[in-house]
Amino acid sequence: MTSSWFQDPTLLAAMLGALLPFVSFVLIMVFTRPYPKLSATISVAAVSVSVICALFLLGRHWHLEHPIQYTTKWLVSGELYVPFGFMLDQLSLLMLTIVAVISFLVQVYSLGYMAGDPGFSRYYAFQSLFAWAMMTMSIAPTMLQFYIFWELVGLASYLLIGFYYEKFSASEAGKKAFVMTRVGDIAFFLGILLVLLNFGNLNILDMNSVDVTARMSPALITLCAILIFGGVAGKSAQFPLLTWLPDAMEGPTPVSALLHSATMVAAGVYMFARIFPFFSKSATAMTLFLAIGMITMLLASTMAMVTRDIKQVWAYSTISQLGFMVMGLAAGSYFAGVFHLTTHAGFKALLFLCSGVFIHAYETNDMYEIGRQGGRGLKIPMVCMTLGAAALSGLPPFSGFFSKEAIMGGLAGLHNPIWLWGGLLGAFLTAYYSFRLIFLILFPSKIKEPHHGEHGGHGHGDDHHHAGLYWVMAWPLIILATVTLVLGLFQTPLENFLVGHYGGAEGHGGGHHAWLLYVAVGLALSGVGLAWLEFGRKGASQVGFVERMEPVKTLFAERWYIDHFYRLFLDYVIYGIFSNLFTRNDRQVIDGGIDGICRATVGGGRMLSFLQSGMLQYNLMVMFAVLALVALYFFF
Amino acid sequence: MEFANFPYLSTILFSCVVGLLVILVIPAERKMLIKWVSLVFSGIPMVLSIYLFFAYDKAQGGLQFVEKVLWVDSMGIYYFNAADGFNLPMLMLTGIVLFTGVLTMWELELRVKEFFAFTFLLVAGVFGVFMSMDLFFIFVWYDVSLFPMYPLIAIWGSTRKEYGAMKLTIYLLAGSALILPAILYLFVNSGLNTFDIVALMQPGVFTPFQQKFAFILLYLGFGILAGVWPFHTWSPVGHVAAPTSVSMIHAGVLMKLGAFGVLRVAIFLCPEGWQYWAQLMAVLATCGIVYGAFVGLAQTDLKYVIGYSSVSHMGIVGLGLATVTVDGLNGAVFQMFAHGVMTALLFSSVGYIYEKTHTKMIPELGGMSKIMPVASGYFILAALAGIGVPCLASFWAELLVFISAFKTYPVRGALAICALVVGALFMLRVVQRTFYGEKNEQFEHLPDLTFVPGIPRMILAAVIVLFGLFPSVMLDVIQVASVPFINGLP
Amino acid sequence: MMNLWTLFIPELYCLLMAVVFFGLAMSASPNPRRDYFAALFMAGVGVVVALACVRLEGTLFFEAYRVDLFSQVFKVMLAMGFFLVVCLCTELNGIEERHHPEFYLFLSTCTLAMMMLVSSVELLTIYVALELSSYSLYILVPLRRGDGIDVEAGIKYLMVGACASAVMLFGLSYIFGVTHTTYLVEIVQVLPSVIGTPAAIVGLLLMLCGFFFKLAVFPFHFWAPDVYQGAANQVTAYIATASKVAAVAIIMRVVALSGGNSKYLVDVLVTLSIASMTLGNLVAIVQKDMKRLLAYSSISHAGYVLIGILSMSASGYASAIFYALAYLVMNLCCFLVVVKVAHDGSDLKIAQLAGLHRRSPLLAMALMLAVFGLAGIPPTIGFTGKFLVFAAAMEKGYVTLVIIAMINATISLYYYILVVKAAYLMESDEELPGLPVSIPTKVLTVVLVTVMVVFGVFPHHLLEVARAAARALM
Amino acid sequence: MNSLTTYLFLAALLFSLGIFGVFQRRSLIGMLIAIELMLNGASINFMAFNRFLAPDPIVGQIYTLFIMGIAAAEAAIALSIIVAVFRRLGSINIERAQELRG
Amino acid sequence: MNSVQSLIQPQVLAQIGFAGIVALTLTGALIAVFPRNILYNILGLIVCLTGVAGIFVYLGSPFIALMELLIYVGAICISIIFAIMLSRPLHLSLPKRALPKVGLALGVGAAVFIMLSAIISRTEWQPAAMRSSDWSIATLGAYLLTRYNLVFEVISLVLLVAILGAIIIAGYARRSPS
Repeated sequence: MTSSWFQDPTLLAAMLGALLPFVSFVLIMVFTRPYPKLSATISVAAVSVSVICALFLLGRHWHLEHPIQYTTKWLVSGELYVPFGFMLDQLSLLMLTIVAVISFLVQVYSLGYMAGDPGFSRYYAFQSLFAWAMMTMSIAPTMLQFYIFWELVGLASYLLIGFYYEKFSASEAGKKAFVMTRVGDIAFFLGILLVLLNFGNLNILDMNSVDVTARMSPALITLCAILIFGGVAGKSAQFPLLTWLPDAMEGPTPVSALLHSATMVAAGVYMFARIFPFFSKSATAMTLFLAIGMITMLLASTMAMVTRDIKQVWAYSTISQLGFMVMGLAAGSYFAGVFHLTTHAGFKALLFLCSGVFIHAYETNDMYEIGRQGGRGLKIPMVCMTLGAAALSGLPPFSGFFSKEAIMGGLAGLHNPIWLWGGLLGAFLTAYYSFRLIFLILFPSKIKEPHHGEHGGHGHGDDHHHAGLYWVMAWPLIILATVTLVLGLFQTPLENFLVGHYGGAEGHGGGHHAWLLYVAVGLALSGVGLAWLEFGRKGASQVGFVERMEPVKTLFAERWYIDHFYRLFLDYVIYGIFSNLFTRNDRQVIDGGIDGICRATVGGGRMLSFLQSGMLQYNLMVMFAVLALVALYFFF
Repeated sequence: MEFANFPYLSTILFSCVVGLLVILVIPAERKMLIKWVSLVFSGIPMVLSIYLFFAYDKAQGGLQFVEKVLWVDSMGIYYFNAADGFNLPMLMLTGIVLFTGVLTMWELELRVKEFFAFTFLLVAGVFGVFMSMDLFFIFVWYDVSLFPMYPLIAIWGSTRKEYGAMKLTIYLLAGSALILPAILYLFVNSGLNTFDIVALMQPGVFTPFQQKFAFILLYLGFGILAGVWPFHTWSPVGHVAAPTSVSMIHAGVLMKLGAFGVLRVAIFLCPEGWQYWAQLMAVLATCGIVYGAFVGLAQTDLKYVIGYSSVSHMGIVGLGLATVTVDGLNGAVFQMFAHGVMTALLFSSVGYIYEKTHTKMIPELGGMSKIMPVASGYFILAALAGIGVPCLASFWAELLVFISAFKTYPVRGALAICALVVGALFMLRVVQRTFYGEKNEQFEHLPDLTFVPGIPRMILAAVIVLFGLFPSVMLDVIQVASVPFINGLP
Repeated sequence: MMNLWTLFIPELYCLLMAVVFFGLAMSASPNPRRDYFAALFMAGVGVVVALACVRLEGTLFFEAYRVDLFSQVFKVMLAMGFFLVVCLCTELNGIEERHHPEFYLFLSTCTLAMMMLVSSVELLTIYVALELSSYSLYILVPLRRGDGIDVEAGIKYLMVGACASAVMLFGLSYIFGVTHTTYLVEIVQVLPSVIGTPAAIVGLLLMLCGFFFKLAVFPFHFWAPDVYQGAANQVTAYIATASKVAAVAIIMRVVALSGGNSKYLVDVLVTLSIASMTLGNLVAIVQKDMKRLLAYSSISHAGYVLIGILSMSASGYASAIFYALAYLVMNLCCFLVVVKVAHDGSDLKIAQLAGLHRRSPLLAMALMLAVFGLAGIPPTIGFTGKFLVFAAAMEKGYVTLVIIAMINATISLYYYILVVKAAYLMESDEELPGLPVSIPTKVLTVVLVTVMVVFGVFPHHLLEVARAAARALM
Repeated sequence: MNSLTTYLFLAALLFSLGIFGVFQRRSLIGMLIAIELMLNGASINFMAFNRFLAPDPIVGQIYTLFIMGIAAAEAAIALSIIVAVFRRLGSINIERAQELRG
Repeated sequence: MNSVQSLIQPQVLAQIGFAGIVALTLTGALIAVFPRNILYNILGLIVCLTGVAGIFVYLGSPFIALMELLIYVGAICISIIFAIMLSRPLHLSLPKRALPKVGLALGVGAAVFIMLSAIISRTEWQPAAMRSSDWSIATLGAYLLTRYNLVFEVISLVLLVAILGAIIIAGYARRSPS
């Protein structure tokens, strides 16, 4: 193993790519924290190397026959052997590339976006941490390593969401994200523990092999699958753990782009895909996931229809798209899910980065306000965002169209038509709310006039400097937009690349139902049209149909009261009952008991000291009485 | 003297004792000299203990660096020190925490001489327990390590210090009221007339009944010091009252003494008793984990929070010990080490904040990250370690314990795992309230941790991260002891 | 005959001391320095003499008096106790100067009596020796210069003592009636066979009362707190140390009579031991006066010693001997501090210890070690003593007793810690000057502390001596 | 009637009366007198055993003799202390001597 | 006549005398214990001790009886009386009785008596196998100088100590502070 360190370029590239960001993280935290420029340089350099390595690996192994594994001992305890290493197959190579590229782009973008922030170094440190964790997770050979870096990704997310820690809401959102995903992770952990204990191995390839059914009963597999899916639900914000993601938008926008749309939250879906064969061994579990995916998708779409916050819209859309991916995977369309993951990563990052430009320029998240201030004046972001929205809505010929169609195809292949109808409804809603946003910014009801220039007028720093920053931010947009445009065309090569591995896994594309294509596009277009009617056309009231129905609007705006439920649960059950009760018990029963014993002892001393009353004769009486008693004891 | 036979362990022990004597001789006015002497004499054990950790021959295994002298002939008492996979991590932990503790108290001005004298006495006891293989000496060192706590807390402590000190001392020594009878019981019933653990742990020395009886006494006795629920209440109170380095040593090392005692005395000598009582141990440990986390949620004093987190984390140690598996033992010992370093770092950071702001009430603080980012950073790192973030030392320990616990006691194990959520909630809540949010104007002028005072924290943080990244360095050593032990069980 | 008299040398030497002090008492003008140095010198020589005689063996006075290792070890302890108490007399302010020679005189006679007590193997000799030692103490207690509590203490001491000795005498008469002899050697042969008869066992018990009174075992402890508080500090030191040691010795002799096969006697001893420990420890918690606290602590220690004795085995007796020695040293160390802090001879409140760590770090440390030693915390000799005692009891299977005793030790910790707290934590209200501690006192303190720690850590040799002595007793 | 047990009962009675006296007399001298009764009880025991049981009829007598001597010494000391108590407290009522307590 | 004769038979006389002496002893003891006047008590003690001396005669030792009278009645009681007389108001204070205390005392005293009676009655008193009948005072003297030599010496020391102590405590040194 050691001899091949430098001889095997694959290993070297994987190691370099995955580990350099960690080195950068350590360097920044320990040494270069006071020097923001240097820190950023280190971080970007590291992630650049990662991109190069990832692309190199992808290119080198484009025609991969068998997964490549490298493992070394990380820990041995008794029977338990925990390896650390890399497993390169099509899926992980793809994910590695996505992560590396988007990380790189976001980091470059952040050079502009975060310029002048007092926590600049810290920001890049956390970015590096995230890149390291995410990449190492992508290429993890075992579920345990996967879990470990999964947690680390969560940590990075926590740190980045709470980046503006002076803001209470930011730190609160970070905490919420961490705790909520952890709820899912606990299930995940229990699930892999069950697998470990019953199957004896956590190697992903082994878990995916047919071996599993021989060693584990179907019920057990279902249980494990559901438990592990808990992790997916947490990380990918599936129902019922979906509410942390909108709050997570408290972080800097690039963070939202990177973590909370493109990569980290997709990790859940990635895991689904990662052990797809394992999951698909349990039909029950798959149906459950399908349902969860659909509920998530629809819930999130409804929420997105009423919010005014630009980032929230994309956040909800992220949730809903994730739900969509889960649906796709759960429907058995392995490729469709992964493909949607890939395209989604591209256009969602694009959408976020674009909104970041707006937010940066107008210092507001309110889409009405941005529109009013002349948001459409920012040409590049505007165009890019429209492109992204179109992709999101599944309009041809953007990438989203292809991937959505793939999933729809998968859904159509199912016996129960309800899944398909759900998916189609989702597509309609998606188109509606994305273009609601676009139209609101493009055609605001009235524009504040004094606005000029492409780069907003909120002016800190001189114009020249500002322009430079703008372009630093713009280039990643352009690149991503390009990707969004062309990625759809790569569907077939990607499919060959990915599915070749699993040998045409169960019903990937379903049949190509031509009618479905038209129905889907038609629904998307009608969504756009509805949005146009309500928001786009001249003199539109700019009030959506949902917003007219007050109770429904409130229900949607309050996120179906899921958060309230959690808050109440936390306040009343966790704090109110358990914490309070235990604390009281601790103070009063346990500690009070101990103190009581002590007091009783001292009190006993006080009582007994009355024996020593100074009355000699009574003392003598005690003396003789005891003597008599002791002697009497002898007779009985 | 041949180098191979150099008495390393005794050197560690006696550098503490000699340090104590030297400090006693120095006039009290020469504070700087006293501090330097302390530093030197605390450095020796640290260096040696780390050296021993790496010098231990894992291939050979068993007891190494043995020093055995007949002490009291008629009672069969031996001065018997040896190192194995269980105590090497503990020795290293003690060395590190002692050294960093001394550095942490560098600014001390009040009764310096006495402080360091008591500290050395305390640590000598701790080292003694960890390295001794003789019941008599284990008990002696155990008590030696406890009673200096009283003056250390009562003189240099803070909130309700006299109450806390008294409670802690009496409570812990009450534990020894169960230990001594148990030790004597074993001594008498073995019929071997020896206190030598190696001789006593031969199978068949004790009947099952004797093992059960002695085990429960020992478990409860040592368990008090290990913070076993429901005998934990001294811990928060004591920690709140104690000065920084004492909290560090106490939570970092002394609590481990209890768990280590359970391992070295109770489990080694009464394996059948261990198996018999393991169910109960698991119940108590799970209670401790869940309970500590929930009570921690409601605390407003930083040190209380850490105190309850210790209860929770020591519960994990207890759970590991209760599983009667290799993984459980490994995890428990690793957790002792990891928790020791982590808590030391927590207390060290809180100590700094308290020293500057003179408050450790969470509502009064806030936004400390803005004011002292470095000090806060260390706290946050330790807190993250505490909630089991991977690649920090305690994660591995918890992983091993949970794996084995889930295997042995599915329900209790699952409960304990679920408590991780609460643990995360309460630690993050503390971090949020204390370090995030609007900064408190009144503390704005306070200086951050500079390089030199930061050294001890840096060492601790480095240890946490290093053992988190390379857990096998630690586990390979522990393995050497745990695997043969579990395999040798009847 | 010459040979026989050598056996009697320590006692004779004490008698000689008494005579010398008698002579000094005759002199017209009081001269405390002279008395002190004479006492110091002679007591020091006394220790040497006792040590020199430690290997002697033989019987005297028609078998009524036995010199063996057991008795000689105790004689050394007594001589040491006497010497150390004399060491504390540099400022004998508690007693009027013209009475100093008498003070030393009665100390000598008391030591003499106790030496005879530990060697006596005949009931009448024991009784008379006991009375001699008691009377010397009865006189010493009201010798204090003070406000009346001394005579109150004296009369209480005397009344309890007289009752106890009457009870003991009554017991002796029953023993005599049952065994028809008064020689322990013969009693040992007869008594175990008749130990079941009420008169024998109750006689033995009643006889023990007299010694329990000396040792302040419950329920004969009532004098202890009052006398400790009422007597001059040095006298209290003597009562608390030397006289306890002698009592331990004679109780061991008497208990050994039963031959170890009386469950009843064991039960009674267990009961009394537990009662003593518990009562002493509990009541000590609420004490404010240092000497009173030590009195209650001595009551509880009587209980611990009894544990060793009631084991009725060689190791039990050995442990009790060891414990007695440990107790002697630790208590003397405590009293050293008491005497030095209350150098005007007044009573010492615990609160008055405040600031001691500043006034005299050495004394504070000595006090802390002594007090922790009394609490049974290693590495002091007190711990080793307790350990041995409990080990002996455990050998006999008295698990519950050991646990109760350990719980008691924990309780005792509370008030001992209060003392440490006073010395180390509290700051006195007014600024007290540093305590001048003379070089000899420093040396003495260091020696005591060293003995406490060294024999705590290296108990081997001492334990061997104790075991040899115990074998001599059996 | 003139048997061992008669004497023993007599002795026990004297002893108990002595105890009773010690308990209930507040006068210190009264207590001293009661203690003398207790001692005499013991003496009678010795003499009785001496007469009825002992192998050597001298021993009991010697004991009794010595008890007298001891009693005399005791009385001397007790009386002197009682006098001192009287001088200090102005009374020989034992219940006045209650300064030491607790 | 017969009955009178039988009355003056030696055994019967002895019995009557014994009964009388016992009665005397007990009466004396009661007087010594009960009355509140200290002088009655001391007289009661004298009566009681005289009775005890008589009992000693019955127990075969007139010498000891004599000693009893000499030492106890002659020395101890007289010294007590002296103490009372010398300290003038000593006999004047007549402390009141407290009934609960007397009751308690009676109870404990009775308990002790019951205990002793139980012992006496339940024990089988075995006489020694070999019994010498040498009651001579010469032997007694010889014993004192041989077997009880040490005690004999020591008791002199006891008495010396007692006298010295008495002198110091009650003697010239103790002037009352007022």
